[in-house]
Amino acid sequence: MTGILSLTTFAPILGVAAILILRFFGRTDDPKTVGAAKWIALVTTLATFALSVLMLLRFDPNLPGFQFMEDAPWFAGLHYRMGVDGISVLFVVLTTFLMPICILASWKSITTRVLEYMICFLVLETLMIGVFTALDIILFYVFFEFGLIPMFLIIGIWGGARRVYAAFKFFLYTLLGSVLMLAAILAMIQIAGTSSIPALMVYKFDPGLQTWLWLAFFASFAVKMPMWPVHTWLPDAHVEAPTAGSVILAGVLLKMGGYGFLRFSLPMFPHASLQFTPLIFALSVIAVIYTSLVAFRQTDIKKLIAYSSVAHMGLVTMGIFSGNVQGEEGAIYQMLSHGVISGALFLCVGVIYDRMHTREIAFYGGLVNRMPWYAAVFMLFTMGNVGLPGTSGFVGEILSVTGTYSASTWTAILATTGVILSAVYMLTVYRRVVFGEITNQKLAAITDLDWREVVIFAPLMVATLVMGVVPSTVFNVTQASVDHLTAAYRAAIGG
Amino acid sequence: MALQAIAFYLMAAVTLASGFAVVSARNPVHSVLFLISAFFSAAGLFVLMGAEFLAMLLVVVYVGAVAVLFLFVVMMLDVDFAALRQGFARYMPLGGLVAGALAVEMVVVSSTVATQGAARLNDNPMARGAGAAANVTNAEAIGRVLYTNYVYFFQAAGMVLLVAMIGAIVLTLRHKPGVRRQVIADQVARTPKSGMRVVSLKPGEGVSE
Amino acid sequence: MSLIPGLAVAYPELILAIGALALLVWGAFAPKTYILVGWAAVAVLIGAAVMAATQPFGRAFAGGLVFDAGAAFAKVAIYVASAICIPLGQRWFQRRGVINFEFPILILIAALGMGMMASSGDLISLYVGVELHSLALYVLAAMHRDNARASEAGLKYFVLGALSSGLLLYGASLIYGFAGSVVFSDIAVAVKGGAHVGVLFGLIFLICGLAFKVSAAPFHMWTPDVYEGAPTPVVAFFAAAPKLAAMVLFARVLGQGFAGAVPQWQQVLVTIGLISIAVGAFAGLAQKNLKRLWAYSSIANIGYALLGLASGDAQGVQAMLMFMILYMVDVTGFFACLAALSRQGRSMETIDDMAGLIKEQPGIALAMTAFSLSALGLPPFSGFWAKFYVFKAAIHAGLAPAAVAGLVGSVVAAFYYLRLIKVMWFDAGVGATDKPPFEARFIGVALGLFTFPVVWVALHWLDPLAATAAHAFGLV
Amino acid sequence: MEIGLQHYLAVAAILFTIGVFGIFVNRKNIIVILMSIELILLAVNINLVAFSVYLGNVVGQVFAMFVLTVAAAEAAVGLAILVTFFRNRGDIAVDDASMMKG
Amino acid sequence: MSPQTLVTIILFGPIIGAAIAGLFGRRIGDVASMAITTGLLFLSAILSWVVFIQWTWGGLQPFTVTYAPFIQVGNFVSNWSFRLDGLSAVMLVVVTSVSSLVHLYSWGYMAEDDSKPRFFSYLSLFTFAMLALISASDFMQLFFGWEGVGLASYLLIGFWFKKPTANAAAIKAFVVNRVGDFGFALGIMTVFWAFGTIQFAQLFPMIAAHAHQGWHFGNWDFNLVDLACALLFVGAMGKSAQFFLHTWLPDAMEGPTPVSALIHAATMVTAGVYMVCLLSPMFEFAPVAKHIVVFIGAITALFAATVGMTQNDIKRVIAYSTCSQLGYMFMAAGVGAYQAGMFHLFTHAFFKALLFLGAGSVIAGMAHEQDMRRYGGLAKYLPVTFAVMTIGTISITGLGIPGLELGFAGFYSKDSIIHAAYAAGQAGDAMGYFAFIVGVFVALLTAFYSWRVVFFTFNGHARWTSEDLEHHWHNRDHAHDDHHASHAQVETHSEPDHGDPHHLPHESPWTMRLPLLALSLGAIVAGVFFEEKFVGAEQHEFWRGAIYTAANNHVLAPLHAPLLIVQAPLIAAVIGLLIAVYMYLMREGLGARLAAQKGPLYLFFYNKWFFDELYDATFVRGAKFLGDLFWKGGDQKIIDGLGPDGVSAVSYAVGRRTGLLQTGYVYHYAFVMLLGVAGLLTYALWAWNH
Repeated sequence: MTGILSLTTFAPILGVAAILILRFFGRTDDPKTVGAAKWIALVTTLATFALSVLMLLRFDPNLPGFQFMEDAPWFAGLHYRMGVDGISVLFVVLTTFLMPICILASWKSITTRVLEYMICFLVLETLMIGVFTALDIILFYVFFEFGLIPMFLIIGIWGGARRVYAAFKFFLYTLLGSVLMLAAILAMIQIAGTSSIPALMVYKFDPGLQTWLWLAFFASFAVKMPMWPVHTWLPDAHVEAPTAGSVILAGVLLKMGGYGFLRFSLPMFPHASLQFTPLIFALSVIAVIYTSLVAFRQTDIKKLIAYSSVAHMGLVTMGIFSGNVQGEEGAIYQMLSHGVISGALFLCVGVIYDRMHTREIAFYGGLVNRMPWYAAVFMLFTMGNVGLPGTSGFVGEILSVTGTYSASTWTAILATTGVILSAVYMLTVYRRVVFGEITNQKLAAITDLDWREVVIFAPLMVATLVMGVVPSTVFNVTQASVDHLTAAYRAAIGG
Repeated sequence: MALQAIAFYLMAAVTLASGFAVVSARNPVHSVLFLISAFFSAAGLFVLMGAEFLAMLLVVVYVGAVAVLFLFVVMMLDVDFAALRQGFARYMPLGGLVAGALAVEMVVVSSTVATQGAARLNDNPMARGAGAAANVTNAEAIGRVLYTNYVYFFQAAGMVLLVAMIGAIVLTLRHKPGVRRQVIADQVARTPKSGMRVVSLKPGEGVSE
Repeated sequence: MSLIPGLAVAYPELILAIGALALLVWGAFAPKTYILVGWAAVAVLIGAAVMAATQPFGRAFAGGLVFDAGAAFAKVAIYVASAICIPLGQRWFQRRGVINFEFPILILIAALGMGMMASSGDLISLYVGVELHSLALYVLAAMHRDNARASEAGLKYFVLGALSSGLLLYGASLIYGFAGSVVFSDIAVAVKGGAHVGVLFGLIFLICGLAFKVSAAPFHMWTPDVYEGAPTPVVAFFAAAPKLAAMVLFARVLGQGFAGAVPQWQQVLVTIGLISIAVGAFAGLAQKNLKRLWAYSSIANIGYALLGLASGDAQGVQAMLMFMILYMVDVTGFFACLAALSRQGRSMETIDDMAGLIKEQPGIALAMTAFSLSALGLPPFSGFWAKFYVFKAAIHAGLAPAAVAGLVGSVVAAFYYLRLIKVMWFDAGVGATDKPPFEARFIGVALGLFTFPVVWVALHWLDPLAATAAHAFGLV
Repeated sequence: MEIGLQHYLAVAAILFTIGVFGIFVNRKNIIVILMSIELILLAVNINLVAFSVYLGNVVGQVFAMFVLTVAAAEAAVGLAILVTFFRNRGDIAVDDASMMKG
Repeated sequence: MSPQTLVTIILFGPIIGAAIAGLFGRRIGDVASMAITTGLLFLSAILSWVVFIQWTWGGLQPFTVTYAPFIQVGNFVSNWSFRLDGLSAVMLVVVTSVSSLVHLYSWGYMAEDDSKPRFFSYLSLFTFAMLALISASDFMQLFFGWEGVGLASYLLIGFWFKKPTANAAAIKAFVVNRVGDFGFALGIMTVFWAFGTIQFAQLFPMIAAHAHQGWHFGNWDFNLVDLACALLFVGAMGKSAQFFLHTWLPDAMEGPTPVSALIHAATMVTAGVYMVCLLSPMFEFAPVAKHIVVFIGAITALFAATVGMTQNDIKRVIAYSTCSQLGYMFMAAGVGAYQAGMFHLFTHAFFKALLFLGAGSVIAGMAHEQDMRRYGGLAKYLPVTFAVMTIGTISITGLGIPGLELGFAGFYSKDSIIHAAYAAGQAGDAMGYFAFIVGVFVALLTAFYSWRVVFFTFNGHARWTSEDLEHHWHNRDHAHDDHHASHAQVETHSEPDHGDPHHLPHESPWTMRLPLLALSLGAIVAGVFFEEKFVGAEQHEFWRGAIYTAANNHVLAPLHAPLLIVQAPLIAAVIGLLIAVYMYLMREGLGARLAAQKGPLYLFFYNKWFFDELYDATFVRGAKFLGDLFWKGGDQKIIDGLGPDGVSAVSYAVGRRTGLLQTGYVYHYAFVMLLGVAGLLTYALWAWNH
């Protein structure tokens, strides 16, 4: 099975090549060309998904280490090194799972420069998968950082009114964080003499140095997560991005920060992680409460969901740094679940945005009268987002907070208020958009979900419910790796 | 010794004074003349040091060529020089300050030779090297190394001059349209066939082209 | 003493010199065939590059001419970079009705000078090499002689360049006097174990002079004006090869002559480098003219290269070499694209001119995007690998704070590269562009492909070559 | 009083400074700026010759010769550029040479 | 069939019904949806009775069926399972019986509604969640059911989604419940980290050993078990609408009346009580937490009763009554009489469901008028309803025959609570006496407001006209009737319209009457049948270890006290009845006149102790204020202003300045270069001398 990882990672590039060939032989404004490009993108992403599922099936969950390893020397001591463990393999699947949905979600709403759009998404898919599969730290950085470009273009070209501001903010904010990480990466390569992630994970860095390295990585991942107070790029980016862009942003890109904490900060700098845990906890708690309150006051649905993402990511960070199995598993689960649910919520917004071209909450109201199925779907994901048991959102939340509780009771208590606040803002927005009478005459002719939208939502709904009811499907995969990670961390910090 | 000292101070003073006059003269023509004066006295300094060949070269190259070139350009470009001098005094203080600081630093460093530097220099195995072989003239000594060790750079210096030539031509030479030039190649290549045409005329009609 | 063994070391230069003279004669007698002259010059440069790549190493002329792995590496790069600019420039001048066969010849001579710089072993060859290429560049900058901007650019470049040569010379004279020799290896002996303050004083002047050539702050002031005024292909030329030559010269002086004084010059280089990064990053923010913008970009990038060099070891030199090579690709490619673009015969030079370019000229726009991202240092483009080397070396040498400062500077600079991309990709077009000349477009797109993805393969063999070359510079 | 190396060096240093001073104090006239550069080069030459004589090493004088040669070429190119500039602008005031800035 | 199979059918029947009705309701039609859900519910109910009977008389032993793993991370192990023991057996019959009757009732009540499948789907969904709650064998499933019923409650309260008040009430219910769940979740975490398990079966035997262990956090040391129990009780407070977290329950009456009967009277709101009883092995070692329980229960009972006396909306009065009765149950649990609490829960389910459904019958008959001031003299129009309401009222007020110990259901259960409280006082727990006094006083108030409802509605002069009714029929889609008192709200949904041409109140159809009659039966006999089992001599046999009582806990032993004490609840109830008779039958209109005087105490009660205003002023406005502050001030001004926007503006300004330095003048450039030289030289000289 060696090679399947590279194949999965670079499969979307084949789609890009196909679209490029199409571009050379067809006119970009020819509907046939455009249609073909969409189908190519869809088929490519579906094939990639199939490959990743195949990989997941072949994955041996009992092994804590990396599997499907590939290793080829490159230059300057670097290697092309790939592999997945129980933590990363699910993120790969999450990415490939969301991708066909994104393509479908853009089927009709993207009308300009469709070929470029599809290319951007396919490239982005490769990069996102690469982030989770790269086992050479520089290779990781390449994937991590390059992802900014397609996203920058997606927001900037197909975004809303303030798209330029949002795209720049997104790019520069993230870049600032990652260049600091780059400095740390280079220092680590220099000190440890290797760029291999598995080797670095067992290398013992000097505790004094760990502080600096940790802070540098923190700068990058905190922005990516995003943690308070470096979160302000996210609402802007979400609001301006096209629907599929928001889905990917919330669904996968934010997870890179959490993944980074798990893959780098915790195993490589355990002492610094322990030392900075109070900082993480403080910022996480602020993120949960502060952004929830801010979300409560939003007038733009997307912005509200974006702020909600920040709050949910706060639970992830505290779970990661709780240093126990429950916290780690909870954080991972929360990330996967949030990937599905927030993605679905953005799609929900997209459905009405496609019809009415506004995201103002005040514009809507009473949609349930015209769109009962939409209301039901939206309700499911609303409940998922507030962490209702039975949906995937619950499992992650309760576990990460439980994990945190033993590390810092206060943090857990304050963070748990998030479950109240999330209910407040989500139900309020749901009520204002969906319930009530239709008062805005422009909504009188709004139509319910069509078959394409049903196809988009169905897998997300299934994922939300299945992950909510039988989370063991996920835990089976992650358990060995997380146990190993936690044990190593606890051994390193001597507790 | 004293004579040498007097000569040094005299020439050094003239050099510096002329140098200052170059940058402060109102009329660029005067500047050029002061420049010539500076070069002359600097050549004197060279002689004083025993570098006769270079002194000659300085006079020939600079006074003979460069300074004349300057004069030529100054004369050729019809510029209202009086207007160009405005604002000179205004920028004196700041410029003087920086220049003064620079000069002090350089002089201080240079004069450390007298104290610590000289000793080190004398220790240097390179010191009192080839050129000190007494019975060789300055020009011969230069020639010996110039055409052996430095022949390559000598040729390269030739390329530098070539660049200057090409540059000057490329930038300033103009083939004005409408000016008829003698093209010798054309004249040489001219044959009776191409030079004349036999036209058969019918009487009474004239040439009708 | 026979001259022949000495000249054998200088074959590439001889080829260039003889080629230049021959083509000069050719051009003088058949000025209409200037296009052919140009291609012949390209052939000469390629020949010289092949010769530089294959001929044996050696020293000649009392140590004044050194041909080693470093020189070979630099020369090949310099000759190739110069060769690229010839077809680029000829068509550009042709379109503007300025036809001359001197352009390729001046480039040949400049390449000759740069070759001398790359293999200079003493202060004299340093000076002659610098002057030889500088004079050619002054002329090239002013070559579009009926254009007021070009002549102003030439004038500024010349005046400040002459001043910088004065500084450089003054430094050289002090070094000569206090170290007792002009040959780098002898200077190294004198410097070893504590240099005389006069020597170091001279070194500062020398560094200032060279800093001007690479346009490092605060000796950068000429750069934006000259880049803006000079003809675009000429800018493509002197933003690349001469910078490399000067950086190599930097490495030679500092490595072969002043290896014993690393701590002293390290601080100076770091200072210059960081100021350059800051100036390049911030001043570029408010620019509207793309050539000025890239002037500032080059200032910042030279700052990174200097940071690499400041590491003061072979790794640092290797980093510098890699950086310069990869940066040369960027900058040449970018100006090639710029040279290719025009709208109704008018050059497109401002950022606003580029609006909607992705629709008009997708290939060129993509290439320009690649160059911008590369200059910004974003993986996986070549510029990232350039920075990878530099910062790795800097951190290795204990210059981590400087490296972090440099990286933060790159974030500031990112803004203006992004703005260019934004204009090209997001904004609506402002009108049709002319059909770009084949050569320029080909060069631009090919170099764009080099920045990514070819660079991923190229690094395989560039890395060991640069490592070998770096070890020739005397630093360990 | 013995006239030694440092005397010549001092003269050169002062001359160099005068040249430098001339460049930025001459805000109007480019020709004078070119002449200032010649002064700087002269200062360098004095330095080189002085060192050469002091060290008894003729290399300095050879170097000075190259400097002379190059300076001549430089002057030629400089003046040529100046002429081009003058043709384009009808003036050689430094203040005018500011089409490009910012 | 084995009991394991039975409980599985009981559990999954409702969710299958809910899924069918919810997903395919439109395809299969209203009747089919209703029939399937109701049928499955009745199946569940019957099987529940089978299980219950087997439990009570058949000697069925406790067991746990495990279906699948739920969350299993390290020690944090939770399974999908069904735990059958005395508590869950009791709850099974309560939940499925009331639920099936409410399903049936809704055939009639919701006859005119156009989204019946949705309604029935929600009802069945709720039933499933409730069953999952009561059958949980670990905290996670308990929490699942806990929030699941919350969701169903939210959906049902907001069932008439066009109505803004209904939506607001739904959100309020959900959010306030979430506040409780917040404490509940923290309690679970405390338990987990203290005991390393969330499985009841593993947890309960460990408690005694850890009874005095501490948990340190903040600057305090808490008794571990006390802390855990107190936190868990917060959850119970939320779900059971106890004081501080009670505000959602009266508003929840915005939902259709069957919902009120099922969720907000009989089942969901009692989950808190159920939980405390279930966790009796913990609470028995948590004296402080038990005091909190008693105190909150007593305060709630008193508070709700005082408010209930002044309300005019018939459903609200009953809602406050529910609140108050739940307070009783907590008082019982708090003093250690868990069995009494469960008993009252059991009986309360019947008579409170009965009262609600009866009220629903009235409302349906009166064209969805809910304001009692517009009722009066309805006995002759709605005889069956009048009869069952009276039965319910007798039951809730606890009337019975002293000496003979014969009475309606409430008589037994309420007495046992009050007696247990007194016994606890006797055992040295001052809180017991407090509970006793409050309990007796509230019994008086209960009698007063309960009879007030009956008299106000069915007796006296009619305060309505047929024109009023006609007006209502015609304006059913309008929101408020503005000239009503502020809290007398009108359901503006599609209430049943029987097309009565004369616009007179009318009796309900049989689908509604049948459940009323069934429930009246329960309200009458539940007490007398099960007293022995629940709290009497057979209690240990009945509960079979499901409820743990400490060795020194004898509150349920027969009370040895003066007769006055023993009969105090009955006396109080009679006094209450007499006052009601005086005020509403003999001196009709006295109540209205008293209300019109608007005395401070009246206003205080009438406005529900101003809790809504208080919460609005603090939490709602506070959240809005903080949200705006963080958003506009924090995010936009401070973070963005100093962060990205500020930095970019400064950078741009710096860039422009740097650009301005580039004057274009050659001599400036030269000057800068020389400055550089001078600077570097100076720096070098300085640096190298150091």
